Amino acid sequence: MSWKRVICCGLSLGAGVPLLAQGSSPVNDSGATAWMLTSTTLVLLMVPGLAMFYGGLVRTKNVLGTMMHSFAAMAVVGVLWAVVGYALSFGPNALGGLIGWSRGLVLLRSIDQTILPVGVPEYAFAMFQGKFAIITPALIAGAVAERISFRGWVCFITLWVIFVYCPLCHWVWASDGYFFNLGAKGAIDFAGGTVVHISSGVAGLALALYLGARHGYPKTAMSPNNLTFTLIGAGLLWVGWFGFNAGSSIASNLDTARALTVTQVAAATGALTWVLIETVMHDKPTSLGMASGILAGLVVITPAAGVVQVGGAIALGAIASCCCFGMILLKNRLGYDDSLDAFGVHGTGGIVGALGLTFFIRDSWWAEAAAKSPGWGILAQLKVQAFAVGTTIVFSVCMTLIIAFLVEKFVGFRVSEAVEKTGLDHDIHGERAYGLNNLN
Amino acid sequence: MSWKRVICCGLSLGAGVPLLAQGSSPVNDSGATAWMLTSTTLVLLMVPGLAMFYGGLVRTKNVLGTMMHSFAAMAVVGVLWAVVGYALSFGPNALGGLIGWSRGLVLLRSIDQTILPVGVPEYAFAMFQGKFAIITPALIAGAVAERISFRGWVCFITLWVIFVYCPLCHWVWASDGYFFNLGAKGAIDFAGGTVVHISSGVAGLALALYLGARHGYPKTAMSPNNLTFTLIGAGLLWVGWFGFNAGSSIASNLDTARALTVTQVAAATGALTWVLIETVMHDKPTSLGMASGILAGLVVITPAAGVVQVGGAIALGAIASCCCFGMILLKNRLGYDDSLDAFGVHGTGGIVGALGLTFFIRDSWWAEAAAKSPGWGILAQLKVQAFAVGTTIVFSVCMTLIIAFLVEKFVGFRVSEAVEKTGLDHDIHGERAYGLNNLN
Amino acid sequence: MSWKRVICCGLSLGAGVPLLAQGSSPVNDSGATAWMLTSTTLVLLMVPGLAMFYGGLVRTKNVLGTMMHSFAAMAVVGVLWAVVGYALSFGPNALGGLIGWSRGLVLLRSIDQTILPVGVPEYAFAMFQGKFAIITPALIAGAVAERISFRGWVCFITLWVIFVYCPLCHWVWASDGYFFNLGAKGAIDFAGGTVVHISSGVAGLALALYLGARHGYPKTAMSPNNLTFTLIGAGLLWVGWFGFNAGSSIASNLDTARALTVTQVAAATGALTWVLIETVMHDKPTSLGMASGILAGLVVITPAAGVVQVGGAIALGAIASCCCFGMILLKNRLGYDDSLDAFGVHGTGGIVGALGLTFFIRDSWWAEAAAKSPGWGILAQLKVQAFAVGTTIVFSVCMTLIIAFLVEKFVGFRVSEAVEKTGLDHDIHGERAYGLNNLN
Amino acid sequence: MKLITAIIPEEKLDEVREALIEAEIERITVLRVSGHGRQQEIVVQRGKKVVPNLIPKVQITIACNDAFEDITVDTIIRTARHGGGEVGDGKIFVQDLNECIRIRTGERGGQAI
Amino acid sequence: MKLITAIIPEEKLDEVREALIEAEIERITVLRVSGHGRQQEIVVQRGKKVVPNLIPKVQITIACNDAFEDITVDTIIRTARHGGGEVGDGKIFVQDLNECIRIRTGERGGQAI
Amino acid sequence: MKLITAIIPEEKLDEVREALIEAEIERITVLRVSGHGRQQEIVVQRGKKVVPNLIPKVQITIACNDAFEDITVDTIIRTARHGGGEVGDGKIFVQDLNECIRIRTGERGGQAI
Ligand SMILES: Nc1ncnc2c1ncn2[C@@H]1O[C@H](COP(=O)(O)OP(=O)(O)O)[C@@H](O)[C@H]1O
Ligand SMILES: Nc1ncnc2c1ncn2[C@@H]1O[C@H](COP(=O)(O)OP(=O)(O)O)[C@@H](O)[C@H]1O
Ligand SMILES: Nc1ncnc2c1ncn2[C@@H]1O[C@H](COP(=O)(O)OP(=O)(O)O)[C@@H](O)[C@H]1O
Repeated sequence: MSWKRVICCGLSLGAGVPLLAQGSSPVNDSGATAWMLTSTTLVLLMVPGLAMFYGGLVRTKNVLGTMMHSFAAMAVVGVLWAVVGYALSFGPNALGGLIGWSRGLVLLRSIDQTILPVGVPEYAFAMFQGKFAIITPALIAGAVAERISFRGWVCFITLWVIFVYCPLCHWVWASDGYFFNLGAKGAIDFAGGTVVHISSGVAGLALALYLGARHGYPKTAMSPNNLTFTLIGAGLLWVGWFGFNAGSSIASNLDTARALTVTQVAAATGALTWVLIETVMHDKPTSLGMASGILAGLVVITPAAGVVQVGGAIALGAIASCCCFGMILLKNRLGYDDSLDAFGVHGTGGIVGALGLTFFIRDSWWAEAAAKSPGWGILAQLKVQAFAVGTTIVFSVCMTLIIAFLVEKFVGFRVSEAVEKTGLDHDIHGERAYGLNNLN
Repeated sequence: MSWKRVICCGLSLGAGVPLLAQGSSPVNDSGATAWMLTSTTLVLLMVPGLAMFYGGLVRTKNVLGTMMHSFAAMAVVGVLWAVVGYALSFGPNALGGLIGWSRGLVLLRSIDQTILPVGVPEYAFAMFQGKFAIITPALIAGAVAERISFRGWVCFITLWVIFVYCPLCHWVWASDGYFFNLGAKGAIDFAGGTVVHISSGVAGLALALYLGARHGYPKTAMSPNNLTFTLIGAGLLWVGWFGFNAGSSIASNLDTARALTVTQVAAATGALTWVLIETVMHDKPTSLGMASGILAGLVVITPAAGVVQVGGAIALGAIASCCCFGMILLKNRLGYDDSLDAFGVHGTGGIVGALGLTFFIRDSWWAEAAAKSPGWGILAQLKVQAFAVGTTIVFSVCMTLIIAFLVEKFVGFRVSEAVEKTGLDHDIHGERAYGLNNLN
Repeated sequence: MSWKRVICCGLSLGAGVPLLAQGSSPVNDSGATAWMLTSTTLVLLMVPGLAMFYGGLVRTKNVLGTMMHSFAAMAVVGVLWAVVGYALSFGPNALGGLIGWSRGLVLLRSIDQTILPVGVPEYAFAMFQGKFAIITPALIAGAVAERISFRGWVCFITLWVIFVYCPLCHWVWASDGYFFNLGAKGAIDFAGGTVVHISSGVAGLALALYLGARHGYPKTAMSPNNLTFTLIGAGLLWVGWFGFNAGSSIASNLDTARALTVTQVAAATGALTWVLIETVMHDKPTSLGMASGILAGLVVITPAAGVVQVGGAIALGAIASCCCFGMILLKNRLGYDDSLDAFGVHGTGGIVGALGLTFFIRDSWWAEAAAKSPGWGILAQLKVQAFAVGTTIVFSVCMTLIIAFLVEKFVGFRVSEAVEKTGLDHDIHGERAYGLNNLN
Repeated sequence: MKLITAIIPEEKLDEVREALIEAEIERITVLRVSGHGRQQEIVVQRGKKVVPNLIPKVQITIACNDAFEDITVDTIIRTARHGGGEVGDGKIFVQDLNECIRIRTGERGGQAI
Repeated sequence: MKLITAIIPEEKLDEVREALIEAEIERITVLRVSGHGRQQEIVVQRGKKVVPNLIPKVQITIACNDAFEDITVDTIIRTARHGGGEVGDGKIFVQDLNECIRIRTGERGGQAI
Repeated sequence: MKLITAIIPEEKLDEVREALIEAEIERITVLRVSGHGRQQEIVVQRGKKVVPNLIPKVQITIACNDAFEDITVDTIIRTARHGGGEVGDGKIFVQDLNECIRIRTGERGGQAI
C-alpha cells in the first residue's frame, strides 16, 4: 500500500503547498508516467468492454439501453470527476473526514503543474482515478438492467458518485482517510475491492430490491441476445483490468509486475473453476460461465493484488468462483431480480477478496506491519478488513436507497410496464440495436 | 508545440546529418519510447474502431464494403507511408516548401539508427505519424459510404495521401513547414485538427457533392444495421484517441498527461451535450447521438490538446457538439448526402477546434508567444489559425476534386445503380456480412 | 537476438543464484517495464481477437464453441503456465536439455524479487511469455473447428503445452537451449516463428488429418456466420501483434521500434498482396482475404522482426501472402479439412518467415555473426534455420499425434455426428450464440 | 382445420402468447417480419426525422381445428390491440388447412394439431 | 380474397415495393428467407469456389381482394425480373384467403385488407 | 398444386434437404422460426434452470404438384424425426395452392413449380 502514502503526500502537496517552489520538486519518471497513461487507457477500455458484456446478456429489445448505461457513466462521470469529483475524493479532509474538499482542485486547476513524488504528473493520477469513478456506477446497471429509465439513471449516477463513490474513495485512498489509517498498515484495498466492487455490488442489490423484479421474472425466460458480445466483453475486461490493478501501483516496477501477475492468474483460475463447477453440476460448461468466472477471478484479486503471491491468487480465484456461483444459486432461491448479477459477482467477489486476502498476505507485508505495530497478525488485520467491508456495505446500501428514492420520486427511475414490454431501445432511445434483423 | 521543434531537429538530423557521429547523439528515453510505441498501437486500434463505427451505420448489404474502406487504408497507406510517405512529409522542403523530400527516407532507410533529441527512436515517430496517415483517408469514406467502388477507393486514397495528406502534414508539422512558422509560435495544431480532421472532412464533403447522393436519398430510410457496433466503435475510438492526442506530445511527461486529461474531458462533455440536445429537441437521447457526441468532443480537442486546460476542454466539447449537430441539421436542409457525416463531425469539429482553441489557450503559452513577438494576442493568433484553416480547406477541396475526377475517369469511382441496389458486399466483395441472417 | 542472452542470464540468476544479494542487483528500468507490461496486455488482447477471428468464420451453430477454444486456452494455460509452464520452459536444462526445470520456479516463487539485467522484473517477462503459451495452442483450434469436444480440447491443450510448447520454448529461447546455441548466433526466431506459428500450424495439420474432415466437407458449403467479427478480430490481432513482436525485444528502445516498424509494414503488405491476388484471380477482393493477408504478413515477420529492415519486411509480407494463398489452393486440391486454415496461414507463413528471413538480415547482424564465426554467410544460416524448422515440424507433429491419440482414447476428442449436426453451441455448451436470431 | 396467421406489434407478443396459452392454444410458431402498412413510425437519426419504410413486426402462425378458430382470433384481437386500437396493430389471416401431420408420430388431421 | 406470397431476389425488394405502392398495393409483409432452386451462386472463399446450398431471398406476403390479384402478380413479375429473366428470379404463389381481420377495428373481409 | 409447410428441428435441416433432393424435390424455401409446443428445452444459465418459451426451429416451404405431395411429406417425416420420434420433431401443414408463377418466364401452374 505504500503507493497510497506517496500519492497522498503528492496530493496534499498538490492541493495545499504553493506549487511554484520548484526547487526540490519531484522529477517526472517517464516510464512510470507511460505506464500510468497506458493504465488509464486500459481502464477506459473496460467501459466498452462492460457495455459489451452487459449488452450481450439482455434481451434484443434492451441492448442499446443497456449499453447506454455504461456509456452514460463515461459521459456524465467523465465531466463530473474533473469538475468536482477529484476535489471531493482527494482533497484534504472536510466535514470531519466524511469527505475531501479543496477548492483549488475544482476543474483540476491546482494540479496543472504537479508532479507526484512517485514521478508521475498528478493529472495522470487524477485521470486514472477518474476512470475508476466511471466504471463503478456503470457496474451497478447490471443489477437493474431492462427496467430503468435513462433519465433516472443519469440522475442516479450523478448523485451516487458524489454521495457514495467520492466519500468511499476518500476514506480508502486519501492519506487522511478513515480506512487508510486503520490498524497497523491500514485496510488493504489495492485497487478497489471495497470502493469499486463491494460498493457497486451492494448498491446494485439495494436497487434491485427497491425497484423490484422485471415484469415476468422469474417465470419468463429472458435469453441473452448475443453471447459473443458477452465473451468478447469479458475478454476486454480482462485486458483492461491489467491497467486497473497493475496501474494501481502508481509506478512501473516490481510491484506493478506483481500486481499484473496475480491478476492474470486469478482471472484464469476463476474462469477454470466456474467452468469446472458447471461441468460437474450440469455437464455443460457454458460461455456465460467462462465469462462469469473471469469476472469473479478479476474482482476477487482487485483488493488483493498488492499483497498476495501466485499461490494466493490461485486460491482466491477458485474460492471466488465457488462463492459467486453459490450466491447466484441463492439468488435464484430467494427470487430477487439482480438481472445480470452485479451483486452476485461484484458484491460477492469483492467481499470474498477483501476478507480472504488476509490469509494470503506476503511475508514482507507482515514484517512491515509488525514493525509498526508489534504482534500484528491475521486476526487483527481480518478485523480491520471486516470493519472496512462492513462500513462500506452499510454506507453504500443506505445512501443508495436514499438516492434511489429521490430519483424515483422526482425524475422517475423505473419505467412503466408498457415501456418494459416495448423495450428500452425503441421506447426511450427511439432506436433498434440490430437493423440487420429487419429488411432495410 | 515545443515537441514539434524538437522532433524536427531530430528529423533534419535524421535525414541530413551523417548518423555515424554517435558521440553526442541523443540517448534513448525508455519511458518516452514506451509511450510512443503504446500510442502508435492505440492509434492503430482506431482503425478497427472506425470500421466498427462506420460499419454499424450502413445498411446490411454494405457492411463489409464499408469496413473494407478502413482496412484498405490500413493496407495501402501502411505500405505507402513507409515507402515514400514519410519522406514526402518529413523530408526537408522541396518544390519551394510545397512538400518535403529526402531520398534517404525512402523505405525509412536513413533513420535506421536515429534517436530523436527527445529520446525516442525516429522509427517510433515515423510509425506514429504513419498511423495518422492511415486514419485520415479512412475518415473520408464516411461521406461517400454505400456508393463507391473498392478499386476506385484504393486509387483515391493512394493519390490523396500523396497529394493532399503529405503536403499538409509537411506544412503543419515539419520544422520548415509553412504553418509551423506562421506568427509568433506557429499555427497551433497539436494532433491534427487541420491535417487530419479538416482536411478529411472537407474532402468528404467535396466527394459527396462530386459523386452525388445515394439512390433513393433522402426519401428512402437507410437504417443502421448494427448500432451496437457503432457504440463499441465509438468506445474504441475514444480509447485510441488517447494515443492520438497524448502521443502527439512525443514524450511521456506533464504535457502528455495534460493532453490526455483534456481529451478525456472534451469527449465526455461532447457526448453529454449531444445527448442533452437530443433530449431537449426530441425527448430521445439516442445511442447514435452518444457516439456522435463522443466523436465531436474528440475531434474538437485534437488541435487544442496541447494548449487548453480542463475548463477550456469543457467549453470546446460543448460547443463542438452544438455546432456539429447544427451542421447536420443544415445538411438535412441542403439535401446533399454526406452519408455518415464525415464533414458534419470531422470537418465541422475540426474547424471549431482550430479556431475556438484560440480563446482558451493557457497563460504560459501566451507568455512564451509574447516573448517572441511582443503584444501577440488572441486576434493575432486567430488570424494565424484562420489562415491555416482556410488554406487547408481550399487546398484539400481542390486537390480532392481533381483526384476524384481522375479516379472516376480512369478507374471508376461511383458504382452503378445495379451494384448500389445489390449492395457492395455481395457485388464487389462476393460476400455477405452476416451469415447468421441465413440458414447455413 | 541479444535480448535472449540477457534474459537468460537473468533467468539463471533468478532460478539459481541466491536472490538476497541485492548489492549489485540490476535496477528496474521503468520505461522498459512499462512497455513489457503493455506488451503483455497487448498479447492478451490477441486472445479475444483470435476468438473473434475464428468465431466469425464458423457456422452459426458453432460460434460459441469455437470462441471457447480460445478462451479455454486463456483459462487453462493461464493457470498451468504459472504453476509449472514457466519452470519447464525457462528453468535450466533438464533431461539432457530436452526441457527445462527448476523447482523454485513452480508457482513463480523464486522470481518474486528478481529484476532481470535488462531492467525488467522477471514477473513481467514470465507473464509476457505466458501469453505466448496461451495463444499458441489457441491457434491450433482453427484447424479442427466445428468438430471437437470441449473436454477433449481442454485435455489436449494441457498436454500439448507441457509436452510440445514448453520443450520448444526451452530450446529456442532459453540460454542453454539447443536452437539458441546453433551456428554463429543461434537459430533466429525473434518472436516465435518456430515456437508459436510453425509448431501450432503443423500441429493443426496433424490434428486435422487425424480427426478427419467435418461431416459434409467439402461438398456442403460452410459459410462464415459473421465476417464483421472476423475483420475486427484481424484488426485486434494486428494491434496485439505489436506487443507480440515489439515486446519480444524485452526493452523499450531502438530494437523495439524497429520490430514494431517491420511488423506494421509486413502486415500491410501481406494484406495488400492477398487482396491483389484475389482481384486478379476472381475480380473479388474479399474481406476474408484482407483478414487472411494481415495474418499472413504478421506471421511471416514474427521470426524476422529483429533482423530485417523495411525493405525486407515488404518482401516477406508479399511472399507470405503468395505462399499461404497457394497452400490453401493446394489444400483444396488435396481435400483435407484444415477448417480455418491454421496450417495454411500459421504453418506456411511461419515456415516461409523462418527460412525467408535469412535473405533479408541486416548487415550489422552479419557483422556480429562473422565476428563470432568468420565467414558465416547466408547458406550457413539457412542451414541453421532449416534445421530448427525441420526439428520443430517433426517434433510437433509426432507429439501432437501421440497426445491426440491419447485424448481420443481416454476422453474423446472428435464429437459424434449427431453433435456435429446440432452444433457445438447447443449440444456441448447448452447455449446459442445469437439470441437475437430468435424472438426472446 | 384452419391456418391462422397474425401480424402483430413486436411488443405484444408476450401478451398474446400468454392469453393464447390460457385459452389452451398452446402450439404456435412465431417469426420476425417487417411490415408496411398505414403505420408511420417516425425515427430521429442525428436530428433528422426519418420514416422507415418497413416496421418490425411479429408473425404468429397457428394451425387449429375449426372449432378453435373463433377463440383464437378473438384472443389475438383482444390482446394485440393497443388500447382502443391504433394504426399498426396488425392483421389476422385465416386460411383452410387441408392436412396437418405430427412428424413425431405420423398422426394426421385434427388430432395432430 | 387471395394471399399472394412471392419469393424474390434480395436486391429487388425496393423496386418491387415502390412499384406495388404505385399500383396502390400499400400493405405488405416481408421477411428474409433462404432458398434453394436452380440458381447457383458461386462464391470464392480463400481461393476456393464454393456453391452455397441456400441463397438469401426475400419473401413478400400480400393479402388482397380478388380484383387486385392480377395487378399484384403482374407488378411483381415485371419488377422482380432481372432483365429478360434470370435463374433465381423467384416464384409467386397464390392461395385463397378465407378471412382477413384488421386487429385495430375488428373489421373483417375485403375491407380489412 | 399443394403448398407444404414443415416446422422441423434446426439440426435436421441438412438431412431433410438432402433427402428431398434425392427424391427430386429440389426447390424449397427455408427460414428460421421460433416455436412453442409441448417440447421443453431446459437451459442452464448461471446455475439456474430456465425453460425458454420459444425454441428455435426451421420452417421449410415447398410448393409441389399434387402427385408429389405424398413423397414430400413422407420424406420429411422420415428424415426430420429423431429416432423413434421425440417431442419437438415438428409438424407438417398442407394447403391448396391455386397458382404458382415463375417470375423468370411468367410460366404458370404445374410447370412453374
Ligand atoms: N394486406 C396485407 N397484406 C400483408 N400484410 C399486411 C396487410 N395489411 C397489413 N399487413 C401487415 O400488418 C401490419 C400492420 O398493418 P397496418 O396497415 O399498419 O394496420 P391497419 O390495417 O390497422 O392500419 C403491417 O405492417 C403489415 O406487416
Ligand atoms: N417449388 C418451390 N417451393 C418453394 N420455394 C421455391 C420453389 N421454387 C422456387 N422457390 C424459391 O424461389 C427461389 C428461386 O427459384 P429458382 O429455382 O432459382 O428460380 P427458377 O424457378 O426461375 O429457376 C428459390 O431460391 C426458392 O427460394
Ligand atoms: N398447431 C400448431 N400451430 C403452429 N405451429 C405448431 C403447431 N404445432 C406445432 N407447431 C410447431 O412445431 C414445433 C414442434 O411442436 P411440438 O408440440 O413440440 O411437437 P409435438 O406435436 O410432436 O409434441 C413447435 O415448436 C411449433 O413451432
